[in-house]
Amino acid sequence: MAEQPVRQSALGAARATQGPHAAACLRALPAASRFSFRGSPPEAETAGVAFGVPFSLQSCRAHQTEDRAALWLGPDEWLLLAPEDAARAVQAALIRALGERPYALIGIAHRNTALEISGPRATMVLNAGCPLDLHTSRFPVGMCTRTILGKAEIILWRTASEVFHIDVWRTFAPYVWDFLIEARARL
Amino acid sequence: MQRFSALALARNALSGQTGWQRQWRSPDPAKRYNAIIIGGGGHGLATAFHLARDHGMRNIAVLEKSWIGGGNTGRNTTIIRSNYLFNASSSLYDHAVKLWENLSQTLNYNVMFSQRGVLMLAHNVHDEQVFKRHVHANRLNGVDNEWLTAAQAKAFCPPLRIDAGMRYPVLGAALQRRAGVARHDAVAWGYARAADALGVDIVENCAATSIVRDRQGAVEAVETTRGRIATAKIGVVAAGNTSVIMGMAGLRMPLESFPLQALVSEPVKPVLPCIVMSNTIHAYISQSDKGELVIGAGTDAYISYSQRGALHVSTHTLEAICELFPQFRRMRMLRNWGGIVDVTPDRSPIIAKTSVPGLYVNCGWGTGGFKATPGSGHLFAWTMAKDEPHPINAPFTLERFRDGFLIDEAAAAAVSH
Amino acid sequence: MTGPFRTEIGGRIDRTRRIDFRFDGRLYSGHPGDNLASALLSHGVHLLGRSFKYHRPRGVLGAGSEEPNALVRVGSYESRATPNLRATQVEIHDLLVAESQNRYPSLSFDVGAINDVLSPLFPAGFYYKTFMWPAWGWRRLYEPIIRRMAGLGRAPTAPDADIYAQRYVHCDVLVVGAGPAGLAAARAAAQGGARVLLCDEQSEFGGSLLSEPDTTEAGRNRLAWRAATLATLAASDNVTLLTRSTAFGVFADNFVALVERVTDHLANPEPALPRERLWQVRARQVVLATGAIERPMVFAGNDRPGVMLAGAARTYLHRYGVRTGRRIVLATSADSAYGVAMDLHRAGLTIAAIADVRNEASGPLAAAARAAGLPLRTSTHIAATHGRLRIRGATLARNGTGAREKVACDLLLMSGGYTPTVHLYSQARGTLRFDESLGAFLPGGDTGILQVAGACRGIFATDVAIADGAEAGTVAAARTDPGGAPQPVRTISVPDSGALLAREAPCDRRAFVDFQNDVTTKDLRLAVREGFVSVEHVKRYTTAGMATDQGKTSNINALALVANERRMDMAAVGLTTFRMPYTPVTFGTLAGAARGNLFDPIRQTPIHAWAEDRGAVFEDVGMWKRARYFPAARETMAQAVARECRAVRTGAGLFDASTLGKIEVVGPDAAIFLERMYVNNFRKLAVGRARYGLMLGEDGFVLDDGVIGRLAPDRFHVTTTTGGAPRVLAMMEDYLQTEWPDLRVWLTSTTEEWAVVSIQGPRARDIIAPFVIGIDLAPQAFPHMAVAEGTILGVNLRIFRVSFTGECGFEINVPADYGSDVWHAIMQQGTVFGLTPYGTEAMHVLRAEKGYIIVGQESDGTATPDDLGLGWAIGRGKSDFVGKRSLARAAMRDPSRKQLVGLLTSNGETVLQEGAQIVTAANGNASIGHVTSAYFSTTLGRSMALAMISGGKARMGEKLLAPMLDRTHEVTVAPAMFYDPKGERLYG
Amino acid sequence: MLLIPCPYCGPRPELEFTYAGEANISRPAEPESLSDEQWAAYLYQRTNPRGMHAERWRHVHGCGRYFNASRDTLSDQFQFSWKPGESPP
Ligand SMILES: Cc1cc2nc3c(=O)[nH]c(=O)nc-3n(C[C@H](O)[C@H](O)[C@H](O)COP(=O)(O)OP(=O)(O)OC[C@H]3O[C@@H](n4cnc5c(N)ncnc54)[C@H](O)[C@@H]3O)c2cc1C
Ligand SMILES: NC(=O)c1ccc[n+]([C@@H]2O[C@H](COP(=O)([O-])OP(=O)(O)OC[C@H]3O[C@@H](n4cnc5c(N)ncnc54)[C@H](O)[C@@H]3O)[C@@H](O)[C@H]2O)c1
Ligand SMILES: Cc1cc2nc3c(=O)[nH]c(=O)nc-3n(C[C@H](O)[C@H](O)[C@H](O)COP(=O)(O)O)c2cc1C
Ligand SMILES: [Zn+2]
Repeated sequence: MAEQPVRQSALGAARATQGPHAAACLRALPAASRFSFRGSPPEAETAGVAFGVPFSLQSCRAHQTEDRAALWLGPDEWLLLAPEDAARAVQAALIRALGERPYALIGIAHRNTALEISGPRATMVLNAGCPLDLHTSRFPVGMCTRTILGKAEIILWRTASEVFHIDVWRTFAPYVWDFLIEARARL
Repeated sequence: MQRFSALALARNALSGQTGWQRQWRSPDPAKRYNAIIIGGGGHGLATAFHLARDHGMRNIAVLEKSWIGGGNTGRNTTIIRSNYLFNASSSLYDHAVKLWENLSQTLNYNVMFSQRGVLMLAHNVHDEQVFKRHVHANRLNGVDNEWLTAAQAKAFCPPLRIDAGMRYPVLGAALQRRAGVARHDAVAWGYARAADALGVDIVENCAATSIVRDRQGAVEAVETTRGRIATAKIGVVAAGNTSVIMGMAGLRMPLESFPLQALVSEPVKPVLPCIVMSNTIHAYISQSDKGELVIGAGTDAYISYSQRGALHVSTHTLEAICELFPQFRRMRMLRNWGGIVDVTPDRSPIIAKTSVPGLYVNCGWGTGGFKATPGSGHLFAWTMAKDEPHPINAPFTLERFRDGFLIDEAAAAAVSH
Repeated sequence: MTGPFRTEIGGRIDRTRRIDFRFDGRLYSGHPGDNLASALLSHGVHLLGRSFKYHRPRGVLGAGSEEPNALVRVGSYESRATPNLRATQVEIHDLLVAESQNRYPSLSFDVGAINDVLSPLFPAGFYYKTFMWPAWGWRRLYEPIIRRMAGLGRAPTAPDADIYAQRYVHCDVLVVGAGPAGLAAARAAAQGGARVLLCDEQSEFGGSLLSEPDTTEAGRNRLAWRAATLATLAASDNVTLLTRSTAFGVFADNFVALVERVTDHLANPEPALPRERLWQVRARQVVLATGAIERPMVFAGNDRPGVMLAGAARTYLHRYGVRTGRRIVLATSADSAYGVAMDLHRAGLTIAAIADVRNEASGPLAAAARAAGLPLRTSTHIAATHGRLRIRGATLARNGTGAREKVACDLLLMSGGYTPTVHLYSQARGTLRFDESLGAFLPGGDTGILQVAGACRGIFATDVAIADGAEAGTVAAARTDPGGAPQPVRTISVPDSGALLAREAPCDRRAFVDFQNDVTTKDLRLAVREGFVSVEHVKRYTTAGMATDQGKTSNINALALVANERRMDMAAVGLTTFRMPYTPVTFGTLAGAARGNLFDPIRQTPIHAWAEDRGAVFEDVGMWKRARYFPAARETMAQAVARECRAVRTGAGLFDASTLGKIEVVGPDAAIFLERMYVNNFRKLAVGRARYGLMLGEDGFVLDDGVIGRLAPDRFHVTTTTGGAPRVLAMMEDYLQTEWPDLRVWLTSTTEEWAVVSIQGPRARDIIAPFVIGIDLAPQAFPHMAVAEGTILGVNLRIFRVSFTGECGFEINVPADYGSDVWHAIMQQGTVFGLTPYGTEAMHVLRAEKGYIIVGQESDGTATPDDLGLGWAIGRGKSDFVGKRSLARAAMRDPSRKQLVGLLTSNGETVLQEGAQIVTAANGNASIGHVTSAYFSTTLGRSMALAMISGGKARMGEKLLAPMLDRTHEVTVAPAMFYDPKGERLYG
Repeated sequence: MLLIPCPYCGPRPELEFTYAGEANISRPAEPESLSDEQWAAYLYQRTNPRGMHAERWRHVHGCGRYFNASRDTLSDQFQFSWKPGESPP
């Protein structure tokens, strides 16, 4: 009988690590558990309490604690991020809290993969393919949104003034990585 | 009509070009016409020409709101081909190609129809299946179309990239050798001159503003920016503006008008011997006789009458061109422009009578009607003169949308132009 | 060696360094700061190109991007060669290699010049009038000759070795043009607190400040002001400065495209740098300070090398330290020429004559010239010029009298007034008005988000331009903060000027209007005479304004001639449309990084690496790579596919179905929703069961299909075709959000959440049973179309008992990151059972043996469920679903519709071609259908095909013909089910 | 590239959106009760105006929502946008 499978990141080993870089550093973020929560604001409020992070009702804003985050993606949609081993706990807590109320909770831990770009010129690298205004006055820390990077859709979340978390569908992750590396080389 | 010939050129060379006459008159509109064509594009002018020549109709006018040929006729990438899938379509377009083959002589105007062939690239197995189906269907109808391997395609078009390193390699291509390009402006001018010689009034700067109907509902007159003109027959051939004009007669159309962009490079010496189209990676290209690379792709996403589009549509097109022809990356875009193309739900045209007596419509050519110009004029004139469609345009009715007899080239093949 | 025409001091070149370069094989030298034109002019080289049509020798006309004549091919390697570059914009660097174009064998002796001799035969539009006989003659005889004559430079033949980059940027205020007006605007906007981006197409900021002598009208030192302003800008961290960056396009909502030339001016650029960079700017406010372009004069022989714009000569003198000639004749209709004349005079050049076509020249500049004793003649025009490869003299003539005078010269300068550079303003859909006193079209006003300043709106005095720019910048900055202090307004108005627009070419000899395209006054007159009265017609008939300079120097002159010919106002005649790009833009810049693996994302399944190792041959399906077959050593595709099929039918095969689209449909109303979207019944589908789902468009045609499993009362796992996934989800969202917002359902794409390992074949169950925990896979417990959740190897599992092969099969969904390991494990386990990986090709054969359709192959967007033999899927008693109403239309019930059938060739070896047409023996020309799929079936030991045939179901057993390219084949119509029609293997 | 006012996210670049045709064409509640003409009118006939157009967009690479907007088809300028179910401002 075969052994217990291990997770293989969509980015693969070749794209997992990158040395420091003066303009912007890129790194693959560790595997996590992720859920798409869908529902109306009252359910979202309950879910936020159960999750331990209130869901933002303001558009394009993320809330986070030490190791969990809830990102507003749409008026009835939040992306929940938690440590890899928390998946069952999160699911159980939400199911318990919401009972028979209408909502949807879908595990998407493997659909998305995450990487991080950080550094003084991270915004410029991103703007090689992302058409949004990433100036801190327009895209402050804590802002998150789905958007475009080149030919891929990404979720972009500013976690610190020079740090961005990118969540992307797994098959687009290598493209996003290569795109950013290329862009960084051409600054 | 003053005849054009090499001799006439030589004579005028000696006389300082003083012997040339106006190519068409510029009459004021009369009070009444036996038939009025709204829209002085290639299709409208060709319709008038055929009404006068084939059906002996006199006292006809073409009303053009600005300058003739300034609509899509003057802004298209001039690809002419007839390798369409369905019998109804391939007979429609091949009818036109046959007329193209003698158009310069018919009009005594060199429209520079150049049958240099079109290569339609297949990039995946599905493309291959679809194009082979076209080849078989066309050949059965006597329309030339052949399947080439990638290597054969490269032999036909040496600059084409076919190496396996491409993101979407070229697996082969369909080739229609009789396909070609023509000088778009000359088509409008040639028809105008020939129609004018047959007595057709071509009235520029004259926009139709309303269609007047009598008590029975039949067409009675058209109001224009140059006054009211009485007529019992109106043919609307206004491409992107068709919905607006048909609205004047109270008809809602199954049409949406989208921006379609094209661009040309700076002119260079001959490098590209044929037309190359890639539907899968979205671009097509040919080289004009003046030397520009003429490039286009699909429409912008939203309806618009602005005659311009978005930059990202052009960049996307050029990505594809550079992928197919990496040696053209250093070529430069000289000019970009947009037209307004009227698109039907099944991407096939409408050449038909309408529910309003005396009102006829020829529209819905979308991104690919230039190639049909001579045939469309011929068939629409027939339909207007005889008040019934010619067998070739019989399937291209308005009622097909009600009954479901769609001629859906786009769904079937997603190929246009 | 410094060129003999170089001044001793002055200019902005670095005289301490020498740069060597080649032009047409000859070695020349220049200095940093030179461009190709200035460096060649410093050596007295004026002849730089040949015109498009008549191959006339041409020299440098201008000093910037307006240049129509001096076009060169730059680059010694094909992979870095660029045709049609303007010598006036090519900065020189060591080892630069340039050559002239459109000439053979050499620039000074060009056989193509025969066209010039024959030019009476080639008036505007001559080609429309001839070359029509014989009918085939155009394509085979005349066109090839014309094509070879036409075209300017030579396209590169090798793939471009350079790299390009792109960037989106946002700013509060974008200032285009960094002359005095632009610099002032940028500074004012920055002081107003705005995020400012300032760009200029030239290598240095300053615009006209660099070309004119030290002090302005009001005594301000130009260069000192420039330096001070630049220093302020450079010190502001809210300002971005971009030289060598042309704003080439303005789109809706202040979206402006710039191209930055990054490396072309460098001899040894850093290899990582892109050659050019596209900046896509979204600006809240735009200030256009793009200046004005001087107009040539229209007179006979105005195109010889050595005929130049007056302002250009001044630029060469002050900016580059180059004397463009020694003995000068000036032809003018504007006061600005006198300033140039005084400059050149002071620099020691001889002014041989000034011919002013106006009846008087009364401005202060003219007075100064008179006072300096310059030979000024009013009411005088140029009747002819002399010389061939370089001007030698000009004949001056008194207007009206015919009195003539020949003046020797080596430089003839023209100044026909200035044309404001309103291209971008007009692209932004600003409206223009014709200003009679300036003889120019000026911006009609600002658009609320876009303003114009300086020479671009007819303000030519430097000090006023500075003030005007500052106002524009202040207003722009204030507008970006609408809540702020009271909004400032513009106060400066456009003054009159004395320029006279030359409406009439004073003599009838050949005078050039569009230099590059060789459009003459005669051509324009001919066009009007032939009835081409609209300027748009004139443009297209004569090609005036259609060359690579887009008529920057010629459009207004052409327009004036047309207006004159038609006896109309300029305003009434109107302008042709300004279009992007302002100057030509490299394809590569527009394509950017999208090449190779960045052309389009390459979507790979979690099993891809394994398949690659195994030597799989992949096919592209949308962005996905799918393994088509797995050839063993030296196997052909046919052999591999036959082996893979055999394995599935006799043992088991393993298939990577991860690309299948998946949508999780969750919520209390999920079943109702699916029931409306699909033709099938879902309300009654039991939890733990799955059903084949068929989706139509609202037009009644089959759009997609897939298997839909019910995991819980309110949770469905929907699968779609690989290519259809995005379309299906978008359509579902559309109906859900806009038609049925009351339904409590949510849709989530889970395509990529799950890796899907499909195991098919009589041994499938034996292989996987040991892995699957918590689910009894026995046939009764887990029958065909069952679905369950459990675990496999300790990870989550969704397992479907489904089959697209006709064998007993299971689709194992595991979280994608585990896909590869699970696949490995099953492969390992299956070895003893002969488990064989198979690809899409074998999958296609196996499903065709069973008559299962592939949407997009059997159906083509024009097929109904009935056509495809899928009428059974339509849920009985359903009153509505998407597409249902359309199925009741006349055409959908037409008995001659094509229906899915099987076809068997009489010769079992013959595999029909997919797409082959089917005809009847009675009517061999009329197609009654076509082959949708055709394969050799190892299982059957013969070929088989699926086809859509008109009235096909009623034709069972009928013999039909399939004409193929080589010969016509006989086929027999059969049911679209070749294998195990009772489904015993499926259910076993 | 248009700047499209998403009623949920604010003005965003066109690349994030898909166009979804004319607004206010709702699916008939009982398609079966419609004549072929009426059904075809619902399916295919569009106003296609030169000027102000009420249309639908989806912020597909953003909040995912469909919404309505009013845009001038001659200038491509948006006038305003509103959420489904709300009435235009
Ligand atoms: C960028 C682009 C590329 C294309 N490429 C190809 C191609 O490669 N091959 C191909 O076959 N087709 C192509 N087409 C499509 C082709 O151009 C059109 O289908 C065809 O030219 C339509 O001709 P027309 O005479 O019907 O319309 P138009 O030439 O548009 O003529 C309609 C005329 O009606 C006038 N009009 C409108 N309203 C009024 C009114 N109220 N009163 C009076 N007059 C009015 C307009 O001013 C216009 O001149 C392309 C189109 C575009 C825009
Ligand atoms: N005496 C006259 O009749 C006369 C005529 C014309 C100009 N002028 C001079 O014009 C000046 C007015 O200043 P101004 O600032 O308005 O004009 P300017 O000519 O000094 O500056 C315009 C700048 O815009 C740049 N530019 C133009 N189009 C561009 C584009 N698309 N992208 C990027 N850059 C672009 C040019 O390179 C130039 O540097 C005065 O100094 C005056 O001396 C005088
Ligand atoms: C096939 C073709 C070739 C063209 N070649 C050129 C060209 O060489 N130079 C040019 O300036 N414009 C060229 N144009 C574009 C026209 O100048 C013009 O942009 C187009 O007719 C649309 O009109 P508009 O831009 O006036 O709206 C070409 C257009 C077509 C259709
Ligand atoms: Zn949004």
